[in-house]
Amino acid sequence: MSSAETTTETTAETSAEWTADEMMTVAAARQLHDGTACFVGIGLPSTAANLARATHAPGLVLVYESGCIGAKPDRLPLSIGDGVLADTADAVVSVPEVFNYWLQPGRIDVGFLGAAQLDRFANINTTMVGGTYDAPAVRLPGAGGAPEIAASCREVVVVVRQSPRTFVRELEFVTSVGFGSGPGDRERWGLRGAGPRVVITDLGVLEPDPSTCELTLTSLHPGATVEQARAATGWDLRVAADVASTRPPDADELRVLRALNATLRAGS
Amino acid sequence: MSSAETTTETTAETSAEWTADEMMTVAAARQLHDGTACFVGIGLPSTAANLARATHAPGLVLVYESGCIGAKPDRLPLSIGDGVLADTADAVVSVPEVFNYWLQPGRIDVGFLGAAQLDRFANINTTMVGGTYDAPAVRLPGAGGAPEIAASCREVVVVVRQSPRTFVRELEFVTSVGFGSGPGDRERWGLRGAGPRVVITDLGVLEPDPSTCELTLTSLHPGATVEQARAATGWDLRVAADVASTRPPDADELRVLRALNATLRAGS
Amino acid sequence: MARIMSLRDAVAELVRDGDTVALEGFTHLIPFAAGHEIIRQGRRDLTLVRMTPDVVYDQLIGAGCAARLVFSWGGNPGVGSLHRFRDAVEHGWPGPLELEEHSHAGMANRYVAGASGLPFAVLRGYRGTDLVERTATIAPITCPFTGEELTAVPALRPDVTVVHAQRADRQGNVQLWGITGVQKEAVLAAHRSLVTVEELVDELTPVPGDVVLPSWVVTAVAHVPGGAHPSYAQGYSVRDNEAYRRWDAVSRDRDAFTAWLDADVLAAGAPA
Amino acid sequence: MARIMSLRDAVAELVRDGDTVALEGFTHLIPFAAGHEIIRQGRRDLTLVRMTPDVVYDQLIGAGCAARLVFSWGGNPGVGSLHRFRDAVEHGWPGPLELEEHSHAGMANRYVAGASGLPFAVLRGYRGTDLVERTATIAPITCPFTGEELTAVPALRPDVTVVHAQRADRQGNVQLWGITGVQKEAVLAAHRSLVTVEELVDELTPVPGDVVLPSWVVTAVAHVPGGAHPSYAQGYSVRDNEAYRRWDAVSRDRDAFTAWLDADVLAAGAPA
Repeated sequence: MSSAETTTETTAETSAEWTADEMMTVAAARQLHDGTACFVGIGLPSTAANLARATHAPGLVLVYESGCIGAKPDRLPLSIGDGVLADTADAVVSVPEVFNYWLQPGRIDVGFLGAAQLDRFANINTTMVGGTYDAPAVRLPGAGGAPEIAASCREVVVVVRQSPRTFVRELEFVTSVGFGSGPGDRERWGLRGAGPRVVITDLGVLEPDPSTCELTLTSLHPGATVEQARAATGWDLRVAADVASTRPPDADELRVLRALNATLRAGS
Repeated sequence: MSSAETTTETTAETSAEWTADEMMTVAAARQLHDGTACFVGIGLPSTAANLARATHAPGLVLVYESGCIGAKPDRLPLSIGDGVLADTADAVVSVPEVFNYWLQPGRIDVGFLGAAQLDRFANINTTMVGGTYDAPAVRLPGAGGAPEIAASCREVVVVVRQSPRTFVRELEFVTSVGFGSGPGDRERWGLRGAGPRVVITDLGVLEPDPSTCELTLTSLHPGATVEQARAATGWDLRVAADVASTRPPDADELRVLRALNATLRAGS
Repeated sequence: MARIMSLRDAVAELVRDGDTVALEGFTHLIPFAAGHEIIRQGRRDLTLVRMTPDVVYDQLIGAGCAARLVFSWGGNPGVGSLHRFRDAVEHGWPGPLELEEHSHAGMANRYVAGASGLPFAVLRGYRGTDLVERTATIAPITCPFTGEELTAVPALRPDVTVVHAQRADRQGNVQLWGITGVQKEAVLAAHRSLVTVEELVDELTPVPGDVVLPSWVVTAVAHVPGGAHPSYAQGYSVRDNEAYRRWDAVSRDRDAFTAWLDADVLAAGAPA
Repeated sequence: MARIMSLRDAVAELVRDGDTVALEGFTHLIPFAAGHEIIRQGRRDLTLVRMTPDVVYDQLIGAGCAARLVFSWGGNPGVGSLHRFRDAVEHGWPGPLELEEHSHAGMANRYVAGASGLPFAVLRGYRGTDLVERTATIAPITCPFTGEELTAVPALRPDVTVVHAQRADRQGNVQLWGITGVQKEAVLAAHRSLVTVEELVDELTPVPGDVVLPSWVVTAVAHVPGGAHPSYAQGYSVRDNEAYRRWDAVSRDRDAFTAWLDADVLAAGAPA
């Protein structure tokens, strides 16, 4: 299970025509290009990947850490090990194999990660918050597949709600590496993927600055403001000179997304 | 393919009722106990293992390095990768898996090895004879699975024709380890199996001395003499105080063995 | 060769106080019934090993069976937190729980090393994370050919591994299919193993994607139909997602948990 | 995604002079037709990699394609010697052949490391043998947890791996079954890959024990029925043991070999 799940308990804010979760999911889905391979965690990443496959990227290859390679579910899987993934996969391999033969060599184009905390260099904490490691205020699920997804996928997409609680100045625990403390750290540690290419929040889209690796707000979702984004960030947020406006979910994206989510509810 | 194959080109001597090859095969088969697991190379080891399974050891588990675990062929396989092995196996696994998960941890009770040359400590050469490594007089097939079979099986049975050409004072190349240069070497190298328990030749049976590890003639096949064995050995052969006489092949063993060999000829 | 035993007898013989115990199954084929029997038999001081200590380990931890947990992701998949796990880590209830924390890739490779008879495994992993400092069983290792620095993790060798499978034959050969996770490695890495199965059959018919564990590498097989519930056994049952959701409420509260434990596990008794 | 190509075009594009080339298949599914096409296209200075360089590499070596051989067992299975291999090593005909010699366990693990994106693999192997001194790609390595000394071997990363499989679909997804050897690892370890298949089908039906290589990890698929002969493709053909025996006589003599090469390979031309 990817640590993306750690964010699923919060309820999404809603707008008139779509919810913030829907906007995030649609924006995430748009990051996935046809014919690429995507390492998928359950929750929002799985929804986004299946939305992409059902809309603009029919040839998207979904790889689940349960060992299902090329899964083509006709409904949203309810867990990373849902039978529908095994039934529709090109191949079902062991868990050691999916990590060693498929993730580790850098065969996977895009990895999706969530975060309980994220810092300005897109490093991620999904381990613990508050107190000490041995006696934390909140014990989170831990690493799962995330450290190696963050290290080995050719690039990473992070999906996380933006708030001073999640966008923090300093992580309490570095579970998965974004850019460490800046340029050169990934190379120094031998992490072969390029790292986070984009962070998608409920307010907008952030991208690492090409020279400093620091996350920079590059797009705002409809209705969100730079001030909101700054207020939801625990550090002095960099904002691009020309902040774009995220294209709202179109009718087709919303229809397919809602149909997918309906299969999830039907399965419960 | 096990290096046992390197000995199959020589023609066997014959006696009135059975051939030397038949005596060797029967003696080798008797080393295999019911309910144990045996790592089998093609040629004489495979014949012996299938003879054992068809006579006194119906529960013998045959493991072939092609990945066939628990093969139950109803005829002699013609190669290590014969389809009959996959068709009748409990499981067919990859070649890396058979070496890593099955052989290396010491799960296999008995490994069979042949030899082009063998020394007094049952070290084995199947690499080259004469000249130099870079320009050998005779280039042999090489290691195959033998070094790790010799290292990891709980015990090893070596089957080799006895002659001054094969039983040599010093190996030209150590391909697989018996007892190195004597007690303690296996432990020093971290080889976890007990090493060769018995060497079966066309003349008799040799066993390592419990204190020196040096091969000692402990049994003579019917018709063979100590003098013959000494003459066929390139070092001063140790002979047990009470050399036993190998029980000749019985009618049942010969009948089953010949039926098995007939399947081999029928398959050509 | 594996012995066919009752679940009660098998747990009594194979799982001992203080043991390192791995119950594996990646969402699919989780051996819940065996976990409950371990609780019923009152095992203590266990080191529990599992990549994804989900509801089954939440139950064992809450019941006080565990002293240590070796793991890589502790959540209720698709639902949220494991509240008994959190209560143990955050508040030491019902007792302290020592953690040995890895990533999935690390845990999978630790089982591979165990199954392979090697003392350690090598992977590209952990570097740059705080796990490196926090977890003693993570160490750097240098490639002798390229000089590149990678990460080593030690083999896992559980005293006993427990898995659930679709079926076994009467000789104790085991067959599982669908998502088979790390179960083969976990069984081969262990000193002893127990497999609960949906069905005992005369002969195992090959199935695409199946994993067969020959009888001679399995210690005991117990016939426990439904033994994976609320997880599932592909071809026999579907995942009871509602039970996973219900667990959230049961496990949030110590009293509700204790009542569940009394009624659903202790009073229920072992399967026939 | 894999492209469906003719064998001639695929070899022309994927196999280049000086390449490190692995043709794998453990007795079963040996890509003989692709080997013959490599000979016909006159490739030179190849480093040939293969656990069991049997008749197919005897042919490539005799035809003068190879400068180096990386291997673990060079014989004609069940028959005897590989005479072209021996002639090259013993007498340098048709040219010298440099050897890099391993054991099966070492070669298998070298492919595993290649497939895993690791620079090396660790095994219990080689210790006490003369291979340790003879082969530069064998090195000691110490367990950082136990201090135990084991053996490391570097990853194999062929420029191109060629295998034969039972079938592929029209998208280039490949399926093989029976004894599948080290083929998955050899394909995943390679920079490029070519799979010859018995059959191109609309849809791959699952088969027990099958290995599926998704189209996106394969470079090219060529439809070459009988492309494994005299090896075999389980479900499609049986091994031509007589051809292996006949090879012994053909290959013993340079002239007989050259005549065979002219008639059976060069004059024959590529499969349609």
